[in-house]
Amino acid sequence: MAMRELTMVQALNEALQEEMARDGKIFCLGEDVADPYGGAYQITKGLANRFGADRCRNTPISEAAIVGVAVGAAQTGLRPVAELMYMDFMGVCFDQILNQMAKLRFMLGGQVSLPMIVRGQQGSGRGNGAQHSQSLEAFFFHTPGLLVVQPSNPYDAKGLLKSCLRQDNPVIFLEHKMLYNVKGPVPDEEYVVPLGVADICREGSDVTVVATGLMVNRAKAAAARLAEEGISVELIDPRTLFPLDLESIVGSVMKTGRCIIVHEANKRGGVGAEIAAQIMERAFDYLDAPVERLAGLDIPMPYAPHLEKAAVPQEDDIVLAARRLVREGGLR
Amino acid sequence: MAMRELTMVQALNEALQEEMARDGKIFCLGEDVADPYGGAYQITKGLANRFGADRCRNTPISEAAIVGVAVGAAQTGLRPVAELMYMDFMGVCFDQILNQMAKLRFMLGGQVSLPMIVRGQQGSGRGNGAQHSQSLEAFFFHTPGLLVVQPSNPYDAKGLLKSCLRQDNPVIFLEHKMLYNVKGPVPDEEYVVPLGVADICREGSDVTVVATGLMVNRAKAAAARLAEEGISVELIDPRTLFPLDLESIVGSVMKTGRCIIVHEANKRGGVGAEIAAQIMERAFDYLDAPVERLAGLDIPMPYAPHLEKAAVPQEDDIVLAARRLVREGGLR
Amino acid sequence: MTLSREFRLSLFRKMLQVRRFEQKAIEMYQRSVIHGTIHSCVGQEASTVGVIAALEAKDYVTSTHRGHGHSLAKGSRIPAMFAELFGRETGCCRGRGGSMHIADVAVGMLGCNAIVAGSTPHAVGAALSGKLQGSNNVVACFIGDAAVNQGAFHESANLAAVWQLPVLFTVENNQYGVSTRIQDTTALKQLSDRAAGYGMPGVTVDGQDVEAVYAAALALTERGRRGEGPALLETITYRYEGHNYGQPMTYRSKEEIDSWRQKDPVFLYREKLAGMGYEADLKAIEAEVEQEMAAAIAWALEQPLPDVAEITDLVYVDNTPFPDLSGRRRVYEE
Amino acid sequence: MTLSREFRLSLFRKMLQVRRFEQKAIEMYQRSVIHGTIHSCVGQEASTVGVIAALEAKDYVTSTHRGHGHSLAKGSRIPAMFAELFGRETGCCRGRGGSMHIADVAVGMLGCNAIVAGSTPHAVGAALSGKLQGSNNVVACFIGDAAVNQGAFHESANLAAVWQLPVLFTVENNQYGVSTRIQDTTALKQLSDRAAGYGMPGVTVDGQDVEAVYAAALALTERGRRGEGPALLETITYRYEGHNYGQPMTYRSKEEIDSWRQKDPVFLYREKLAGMGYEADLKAIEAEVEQEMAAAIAWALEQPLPDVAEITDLVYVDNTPFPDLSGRRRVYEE
Ligand SMILES: Cc1ncc(C[n+]2csc(CCOP(=O)(O)OP(=O)(O)O)c2C)c(N)n1
Ligand SMILES: Cc1ncc(C[n+]2csc(CCOP(=O)(O)OP(=O)(O)O)c2C)c(N)n1
Ligand SMILES: [Mg+2]
Ligand SMILES: [Mg+2]
Repeated sequence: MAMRELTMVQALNEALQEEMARDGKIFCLGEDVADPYGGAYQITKGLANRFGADRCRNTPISEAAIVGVAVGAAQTGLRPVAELMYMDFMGVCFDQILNQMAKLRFMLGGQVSLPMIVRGQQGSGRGNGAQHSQSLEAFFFHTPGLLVVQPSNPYDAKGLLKSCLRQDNPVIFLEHKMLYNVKGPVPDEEYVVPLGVADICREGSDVTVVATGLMVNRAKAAAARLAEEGISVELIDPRTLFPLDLESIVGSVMKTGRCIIVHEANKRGGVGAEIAAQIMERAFDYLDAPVERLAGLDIPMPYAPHLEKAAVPQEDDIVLAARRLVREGGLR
Repeated sequence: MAMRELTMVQALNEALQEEMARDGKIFCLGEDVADPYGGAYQITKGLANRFGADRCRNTPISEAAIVGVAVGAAQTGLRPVAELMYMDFMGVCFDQILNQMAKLRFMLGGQVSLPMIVRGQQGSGRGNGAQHSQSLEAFFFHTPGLLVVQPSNPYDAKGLLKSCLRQDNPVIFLEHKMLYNVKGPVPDEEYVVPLGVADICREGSDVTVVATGLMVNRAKAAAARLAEEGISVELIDPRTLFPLDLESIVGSVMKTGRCIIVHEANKRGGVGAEIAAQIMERAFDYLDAPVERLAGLDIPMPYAPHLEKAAVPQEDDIVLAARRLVREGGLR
Repeated sequence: MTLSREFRLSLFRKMLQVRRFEQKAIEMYQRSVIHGTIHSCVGQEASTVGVIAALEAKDYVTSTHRGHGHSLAKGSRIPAMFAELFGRETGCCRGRGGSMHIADVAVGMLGCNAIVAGSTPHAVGAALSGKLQGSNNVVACFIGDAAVNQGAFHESANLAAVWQLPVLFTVENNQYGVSTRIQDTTALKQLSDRAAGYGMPGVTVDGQDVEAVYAAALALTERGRRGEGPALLETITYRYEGHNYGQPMTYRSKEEIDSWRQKDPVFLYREKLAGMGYEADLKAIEAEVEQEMAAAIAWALEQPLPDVAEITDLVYVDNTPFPDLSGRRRVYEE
Repeated sequence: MTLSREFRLSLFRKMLQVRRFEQKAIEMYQRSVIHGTIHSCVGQEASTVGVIAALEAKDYVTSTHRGHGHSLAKGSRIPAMFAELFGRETGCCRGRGGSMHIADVAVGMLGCNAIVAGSTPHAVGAALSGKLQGSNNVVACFIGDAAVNQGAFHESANLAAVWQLPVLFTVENNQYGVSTRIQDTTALKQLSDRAAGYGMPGVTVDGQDVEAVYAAALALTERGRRGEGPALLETITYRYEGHNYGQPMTYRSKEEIDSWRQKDPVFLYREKLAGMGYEADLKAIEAEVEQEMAAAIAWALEQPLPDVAEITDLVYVDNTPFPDLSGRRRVYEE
């Protein structure tokens, strides 16, 4: 396959361009998404110019209406893609996510489906403070009725977004602000990435590392360093948190006997807890040590850069955790 | 101690009466909380008559304002107790909980504390449908900055609420609609129940059962039946999810070697996952089998009574799980 | 406005259907055939029927916790509505929804909603959807008086005004949100005054007079259909029952309730039509509606319950290339 | 309104302080001493200073992402504000908050807030708190034009009106929310028209004229202090910089920006006061402010960073009888 190097911004934009050209029912809405601004992070750049103002609409700062309008439009035949400028604003529209978008199909006895996407960026690393730096996937993960997608690179971002636009369940699509401008290879040809299939980024035999979002890159770097010390890491990026490809994760842990889960969201009640619990349930007899979790501290994100850095797992943390787990048996 | 039999409604009302008499800074606000209505579930009955309309205030149906006003009042010297008629309405005020109430103290570098409580009832069992039957503790549990309290009986409800009103952190206080009219002993004398101390409801040696809220009663009944079959259950009610008395839980599991966590909230990403993961981390070598979780199905709550019942753990489920865990080694 | 005899009788029939449906529902609730909670709209029939009479079949309705009437008036199948309240598989929401989630999308009834104002943005979305798909339909978005203080209503009203979408926000002002008087929840003389704050017209109408409601609604829906944007219609009305069936009434006097019974919309309209010489038709309709309700209930009572084995089936659509989306069963089952 | 010389000069001083603070902040941002994001209020000084001049020391202010000016005008310590932007332990929020969370509760500045309209209910709560505690203070609740479309604003405005609380909702209308023109987000001619929908007075004032803003704000705060309830004041103003520093300006023309520079509030007021014969005072103030900023920055640059070991300390208050509330450190640390 011929490849180009694209940023995640470009890759996501391509996905929208291609799918909107293919399917006239797709439209985008959100704050400042229309040209010339094209979205706070340019994901929707050029869509209004190309497809018209009707299909890429600026809204007031009214997130409950943004998501709720998407629900109403999806219920009546369209495929809305709603942007939240920061996922942190899910708080002001959580009813529309939790009680409407996620539940309507079931409550209505299957009369409707809601083929809609709420997407936006999240995460820390840019000094945006406590209300603009959260990693919020656990809230969506705990909400039955949603799919939760969290790409870690341009290739997956494009392919997953295209898959989401071709199925009929409501999706939360979580981008990471620090991944937007990281480049990666993207095929010239059309492709999709299936939902519910993890990416085994690296095969290994000593320890399984399950990492999500921005943490995948840190885990990759850590794995490379660990390889030099003779520790062989199998790195898994679930790509979609729901559906979760537990088979791949459990299969890997059965092989390595050890597992570290790495996510940026704070630890208490995070997605890592569910993955750890399920690994225990399914691979108990294969575990040489407790599944470990490296995660954000249970604090609001601090502003000062060195505190912000200390609040989430870094490459070094992964290296240290893997070393102790493999060499010293981990937490015990 | 002299005791009376009170319902949880009466016990909670007593706590508010006593603390409002003690501390003039406490006031209640919410929908229909004032007399003569006295709250949809009568928790605030009589407060407006006794303490005046200023200290027990009806609000419009504006939950974001209810919680946000409490934040502003707490920040400036008062101790608000905000009622959400159903915790399900947290969706429309989640920003005020997640981004304001929980974070303000930290974001402001400790300049303020927010001695406030958001309380209300949750849970299924009354045929109220998907938007009025949720168990939402995991959302609060995953939010740093909040205390999360979940009483299972009148005694604890009163004592915990009084403790909450005597400390300075923001609290989510989760009552259960099906526990409101269940009676239990409450002392005549003044008492408080400390936050962060689990209740060992029953001592036992074969299996630890950690149950929350309404599930505590089901677990008690199951434990009694299991005892007849010769299975000895140690039953733990954490009472507060944060702070969580992990010491008591882990200590018990080290003794029994087996653990079942039972909660009504849906399983995926529920509080049980965190407890299970932490037990694994701290008591790995003591576990004879994986920690198991009995929890609600990952679906919106259905309306039809038999479906509603099937959607959450019942006494029988606990009995069966314990039996298989103790006799057959559990999940493996 | 001169209305035809047929149309007037159809208004009466709808109002009576709503009235009798609600009364039967309470009967079935008292007999524990219905569980959970029901919010009766008895007393509000003229408002409900008058507005929906101004709609076409292709138009949409969104509603609230008090939505049986809206659903029925829009054309939902009455037997399927009873079956839903009874929790049966052939209920309009397959027994999953219940009273607060009645919906019949095939006839344009997009859903009741148990979150106050929760469906207001859906109405705007449906109107946008119609516009983008060129269907020129309007949306009647029903809410109660107390719902205008909810953020979602505000955002929806503003957005409909900015996008000039044909949404008729219908505020059925029955004077109370649960026990709280409207004077304690807004500082306005009339709720339609809020419309000006969005740049849309606001009209208040006697909600006990079905023809007056119809006329007001028709003017506003036609305006919307012409592309002139949304409007807010406030209907002044009353509910006789407690907020939900069985709730205490301590917050209002018997005199107040009685005085409103004097303005009973079904009774008043019956008087009017009888005065026009339609007594025979009215009697016939009464008999038919009685019969219709009895038959619907009898049918619904015989309907099967949902199969527990299918409990997780409707959470996700199964057209995605992924494993096992059907939810997971609890670990232990016999 | 006749204002004293001292008062006029104090208005000028405050405006200049805000202007220079913001310009210095951008300088420090360009030099990477400040990271994250800053939203400059250069251009809006008359609105900010005019309103806050109408407040007493005991009164409260709540603010937004664009809140440095509000904080400074209410009396926050300038060195501590710079230290906060630099992420230092002696910053007004101990380096935890940053630009969007500047607060100085000791002087009544309850907090900026990075959620649009997020602090509006806090303003209502602070006003209620004052009332219940008998302190008769008023609250100036600053928001931008685009924030009036957020549910929290709506609920707050309505509640303040119902409870007749002394909140002055000040909408600093700089014509844009990020890149989106106000005409694309409301259907109103002027935003103050929204006030009527809550039953409160709404006033629009030239936001480039500090004395006009002051007079309008004073009338409304006095009204509030007399117990006559909240009000909405719209100040028509403009920001010269991008939404946050460095953001593209594609959505507006150079001509538009230039035309607003002709109405620069600091410049206009300086001209006016110079015309009144205060040139010498103005010069002195300019020198003092320059010196003040330089000293504040110099001080702030020497302040220590927060100790990483204390990272979890401020999440909870430690006056509860429970174990280990301090958060948990990651498992592995060297
Ligand atoms: C967001 C939210 N808050 C509170 C409730 C509880 N609740 C249900 S109906 C209702 C009163 C609604 O009053 P109104 O809008 O006037 O409608 P009515 O019941 O009078 O028809 C309340 C408080 C809810 N369902 N949703
Ligand atoms: C709830 C929410 N939605 C969106 C944003 C992102 N955002 C921050 S400021 C802003 C524009 C605000 O415009 P306005 O209220 O007019 O204030 P201004 O920036 O013009 O001062 C937006 C969209 C946010 N912080 N919070
Ligand atoms: Mg009402
Ligand atoms: Mg603006």
